[in-house]
Amino acid sequence: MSRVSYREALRQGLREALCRDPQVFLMGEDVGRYGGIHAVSRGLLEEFGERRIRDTPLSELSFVAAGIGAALGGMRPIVEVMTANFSLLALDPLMNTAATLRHMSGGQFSVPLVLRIATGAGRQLAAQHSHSLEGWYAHIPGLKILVPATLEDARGMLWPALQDPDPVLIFEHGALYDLEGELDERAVVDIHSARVRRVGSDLTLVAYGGTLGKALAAAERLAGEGISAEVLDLRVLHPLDDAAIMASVCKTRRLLVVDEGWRSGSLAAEIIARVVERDFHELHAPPARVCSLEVPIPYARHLEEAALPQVPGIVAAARGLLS
Amino acid sequence: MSRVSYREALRQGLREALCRDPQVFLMGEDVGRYGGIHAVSRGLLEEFGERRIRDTPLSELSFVAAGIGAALGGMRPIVEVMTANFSLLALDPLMNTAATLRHMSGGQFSVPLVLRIATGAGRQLAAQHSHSLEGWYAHIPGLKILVPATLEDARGMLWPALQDPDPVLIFEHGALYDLEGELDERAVVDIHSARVRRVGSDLTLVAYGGTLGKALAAAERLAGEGISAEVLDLRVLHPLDDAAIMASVCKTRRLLVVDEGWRSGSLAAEIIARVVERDFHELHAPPARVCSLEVPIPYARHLEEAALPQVPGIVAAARGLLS
Amino acid sequence: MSLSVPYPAEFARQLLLDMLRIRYLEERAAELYGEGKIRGFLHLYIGQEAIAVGVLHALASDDAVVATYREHGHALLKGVPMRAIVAEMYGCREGCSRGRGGSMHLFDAKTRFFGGNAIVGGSLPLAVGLALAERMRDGKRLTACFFGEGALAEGAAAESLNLAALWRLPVLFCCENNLYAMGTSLARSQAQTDLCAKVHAFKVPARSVDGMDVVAVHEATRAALGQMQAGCGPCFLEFRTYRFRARSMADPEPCRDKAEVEAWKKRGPIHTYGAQLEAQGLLDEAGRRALEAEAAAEVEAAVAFAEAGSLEPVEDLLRDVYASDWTQ
Amino acid sequence: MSLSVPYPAEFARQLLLDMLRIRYLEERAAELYGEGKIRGFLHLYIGQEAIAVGVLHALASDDAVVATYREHGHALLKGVPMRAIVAEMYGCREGCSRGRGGSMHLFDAKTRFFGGNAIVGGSLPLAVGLALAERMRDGKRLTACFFGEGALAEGAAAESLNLAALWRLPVLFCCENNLYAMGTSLARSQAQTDLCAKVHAFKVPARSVDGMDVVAVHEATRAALGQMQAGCGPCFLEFRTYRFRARSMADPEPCRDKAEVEAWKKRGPIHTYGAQLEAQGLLDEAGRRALEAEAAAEVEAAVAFAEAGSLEPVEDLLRDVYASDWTQ
Ligand SMILES: Cc1ncc(C[n+]2csc(CCOP(=O)(O)OP(=O)(O)O)c2C)c(N)n1
Ligand SMILES: Cc1ncc(C[n+]2csc(CCOP(=O)(O)OP(=O)(O)O)c2C)c(N)n1
Ligand SMILES: [Mg+2]
Ligand SMILES: [Mg+2]
Repeated sequence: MSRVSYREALRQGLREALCRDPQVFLMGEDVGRYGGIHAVSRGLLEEFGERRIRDTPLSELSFVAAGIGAALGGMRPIVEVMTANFSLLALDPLMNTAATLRHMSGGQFSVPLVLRIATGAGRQLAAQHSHSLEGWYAHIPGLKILVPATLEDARGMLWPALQDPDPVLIFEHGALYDLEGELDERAVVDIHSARVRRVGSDLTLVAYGGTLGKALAAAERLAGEGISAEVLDLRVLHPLDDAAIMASVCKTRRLLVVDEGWRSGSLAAEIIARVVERDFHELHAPPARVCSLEVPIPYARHLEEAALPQVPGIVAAARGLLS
Repeated sequence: MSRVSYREALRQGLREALCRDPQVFLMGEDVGRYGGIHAVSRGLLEEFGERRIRDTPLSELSFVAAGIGAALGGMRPIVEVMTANFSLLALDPLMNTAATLRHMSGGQFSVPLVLRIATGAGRQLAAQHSHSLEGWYAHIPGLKILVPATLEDARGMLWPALQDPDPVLIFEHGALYDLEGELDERAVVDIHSARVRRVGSDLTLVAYGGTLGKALAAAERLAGEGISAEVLDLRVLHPLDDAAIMASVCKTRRLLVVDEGWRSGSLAAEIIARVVERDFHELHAPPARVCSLEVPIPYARHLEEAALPQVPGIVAAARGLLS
Repeated sequence: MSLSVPYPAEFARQLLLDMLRIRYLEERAAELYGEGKIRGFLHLYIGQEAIAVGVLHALASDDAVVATYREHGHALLKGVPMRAIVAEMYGCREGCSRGRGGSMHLFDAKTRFFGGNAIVGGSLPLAVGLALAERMRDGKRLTACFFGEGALAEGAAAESLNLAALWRLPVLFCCENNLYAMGTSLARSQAQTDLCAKVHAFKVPARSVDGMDVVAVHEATRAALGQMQAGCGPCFLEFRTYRFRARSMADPEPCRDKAEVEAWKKRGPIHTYGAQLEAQGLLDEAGRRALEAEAAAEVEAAVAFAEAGSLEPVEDLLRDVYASDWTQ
Repeated sequence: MSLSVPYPAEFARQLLLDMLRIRYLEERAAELYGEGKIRGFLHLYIGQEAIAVGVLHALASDDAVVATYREHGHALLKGVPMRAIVAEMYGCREGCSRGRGGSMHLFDAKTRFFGGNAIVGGSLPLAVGLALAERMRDGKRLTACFFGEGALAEGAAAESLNLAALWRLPVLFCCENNLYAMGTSLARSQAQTDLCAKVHAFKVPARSVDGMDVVAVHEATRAALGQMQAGCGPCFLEFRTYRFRARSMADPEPCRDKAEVEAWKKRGPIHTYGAQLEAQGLLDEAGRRALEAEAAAEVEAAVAFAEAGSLEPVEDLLRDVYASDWTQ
């Protein structure tokens, strides 16, 4: 156990992967000399050299597509896209090539590409730097979507993602980089299951990435009111761990999804739909969700706060399910 | 009334708009000399000239962004993107600029841009030419998403879309272009409401665009079995016409959504979520959906058919809701 | 037109045979499209055969190739069996992509044929990545990508040229300039119509070649590959050529001038090269007939193979979305 | 450095005053960032002032401008009141974007300042569209866009240059080449470091200008605008310049050499130009002090205005997602 930040945990994961497998390399804008816009890769250039820590030009489409090509060519590239906002520039190769290639070639090709993408709002970066798109990307078959919300996952998801023969997108929430805590370096991390982060019996709070901490804080407050909330961390947004969601909801009979994505077409809607399709009569209350308001995220702090899911809103919605 | 194809109805809408407003122009790849890849704009270059019917280079990002700029500059551009598959290349300007500009400028700027995009599968065009992304785009606040499924809407949605001060994306389903029927040229068309296309009482089939015809065919078959299905054509995917959805479901108490999008994160999930959030105890059966399988759409006809929603599957799912 | 064919008779004839193989395959495919046996989009290469033949004969068999939706010829010359190509167009399980890809998505891992890409401009950055991987693995294999002149207007092309030049990656950029992107002529889509000048400004060495002359194509490619093997980074070759058929079997031909088409047909790569071989005494009429018969026979055998093909079971539809199975 | 300042005293002093206004505004903004009054990203323009001042003084007041996230100077010179800029950075309703945009998203419809764009490369195609609209409306107003040299690696830049050249649209492409994109130097991100050569290949006339010399900037811009008014299509100007501060207040400075920074600082546009004015007798020390005082006073008034500002009510958060209201 050691005390580290989420950023350092990510860096540990990177270092370990670079040490373990010579085919792993990192590329992206300013990952080298600058140490990464989020300072995640600081020091790696000095340690691993320019061959394996590659600064790219400002060309999101092409360096992501080149990552696909490099994966096809036998390497294990980790491509950093500074933020989800800029990843839109690379959606064509992601959806049209990375996600389709195995299937449309009749199973001949693997694309063992790992993308690291910062996501989310909360730092007053305004409309073009605050999208939470991980839930939206989870629509695309052929991609796997991971959202590390804990230090263990920040460190530990990378290696299994690299072992996976399919393209994996890891979304790191921008507001988590400074999160500190004890990291258990021996933790074994998988990339297919959701995880109960707090056991409870009255309702299930489903959360992921940037909203996990808020859901846990809300559960704590609810406990003070005598309401026992279970908190499920999705961890993997695609393919979803249906069994874990169903198991928790079958137990608590109440569902509240907390999702930083915009409400319409959110991943929260998908989770609600899955639950009611199967477990409709088991629920004691209509399922509910706390999402971001459907608005470009504004700069002003009070407006940004109002646009995003917050603990009081989660608590209120949870109470609503029990009344 | 006259007998025309969906393609011709679209062309009528274009001609009328070009005649009515000198600030309207059409641009896109091959919209001019070639007449458009779907032959929608055939003849317009001859009629309106090169100034207003503009062939663009193969540069989706920039001609869409230029459309945004032209809208800002006082024109009313209609930009054709050949297919939804290629529209991914233009997602950055759409999400980061068109959708955000009014809000993030504090209401100073309007982007009265209309995009026409062909969407959908069903013509054996395989994985990179078959995406149905209209439901997915409906996640983005600031955009309006229209899906004309009838001749009246094909002709009539364009003009109100051009009158709208906000960016409007019109998705034309590729399998509809050859659809023929009687067009009522006096039909008044709005771009905010859903429409009941068939009245029924036992269950509500919600459909849009490429699935409307399939839902209607399924309703017909169900009628033969004594099941009365109401068919609601969403028409507008964002913002959704909640009232119409709720009104129909409150009447029939059963909901089946038919959606060509991939299941996870589909618009169908959003509709189910909205209904159960509000009308949970009113339903007689769990809501259900028939979506595309989560697979890159394959070329082989039998596989493509199996991947997409089809009438027998809709009928079976509807029966399931009533048993 | 090259003054004389500088090859031994056997190789010289092989080039002709390979052009014929593509031509006959495509003419038959067009018929089959008319019969509804092949569906979706079918982009024909007729008129451009000298390019795939000249380039692919210069590449080593383990070099990587990324092509476009107009890729039957490239796949065939890379070594994908013709019968697997036709079966693919039929949508059969025996096709080189199990029938899932169709004409636009031929793939073959064994011969390192990486498709078949239906996104204009999509082949370039993929090739850059393949070349990067090869470099990082200390391999010597080269990577070639094909694309049309229209693709050069896409941002992806500019980004890829820069990336390849910056990192000095051995990518051979093969631009098949057939003067039109769908119905839009080069002059109406790019301000700079001198493609080599444009590319050169990215610091990628560029050369324009007569794409109707298989010998010129082959020699220019060999020269470029030589440079690349010396570690000079990427090369760009513009092959000036022409499509003899409409853009796709699904489309009409509203934009090109009949006289222009006819003028280019006179320069058709097969009959001009065939005539040259005969003039040089490398081929006589009987020899030419034999090559034609060989190509025709291969096509008929491929069609028969596809006709006898089977369909992938619907139960397998969800296989290969991911490497490990996934139940939806 | 221009040999002499060829302007009447009043205009010559105005240029200095405007550079000072930007400089003082930004120095104050940096302080306020340190105090937590300004948040998010704050990209400073210190060192590059001659460009915004020289270019904007050449444009007509109704010409359109699109800038980047490093746009305080451009907004100010376009005519956005300084107090509205500072209030925007404070997140106040009195800000030029109602506090919703912050430093990276200054907007002002009245002065035709179209932002403030935080997507690298985003300003170029928007400017192309604005110019297209103007042409179609038979207007004579020009459009200028600003961007860094790093943006030239984006596909959007290549596409936009081609589009503007192809359609001969009067767009002034202003590239502020400060040698670094975040921590990556030009030579490590683009194979072609001669930006004019690159752009020229797109058939866009291009010229390189000393961006530390406000007179050179102004004259080059006037010449370019003259050409554009004559209907020759777009122009590209590369302004060679340097940022004196780290990239963004949120970031450190790990990549640039201290000596390099110091050498450029010696060429700072404000003190060199001030010295030149004094040498030419266009300004004396008292005059300079007066200008400094004027700029400083404007900044303090702007800060006071922002300090007294109010917040947009949360109830208005959903206003302006669409033109007509929408209840979620
Ligand atoms: C990104 C993208 N935009 C548009 C299309 C539709 N499209 C297919 S082929 C083609 C023309 C391409 O022209 P060119 O690159 O010259 O190649 P050619 O077809 O002439 O071989 C177009 C526009 C596409 N497939 N991908
Ligand atoms: C598409 C995109 N990619 C990455 C970023 C992050 N980013 C912001 S500024 C910057 C550097 C841009 O450099 P340059 O264009 O030279 O402009 P400068 O900042 O030097 O003025 C980067 C990479 C972004 N905002 N947009
Ligand atoms: Mg072409
Ligand atoms: Mg720069």
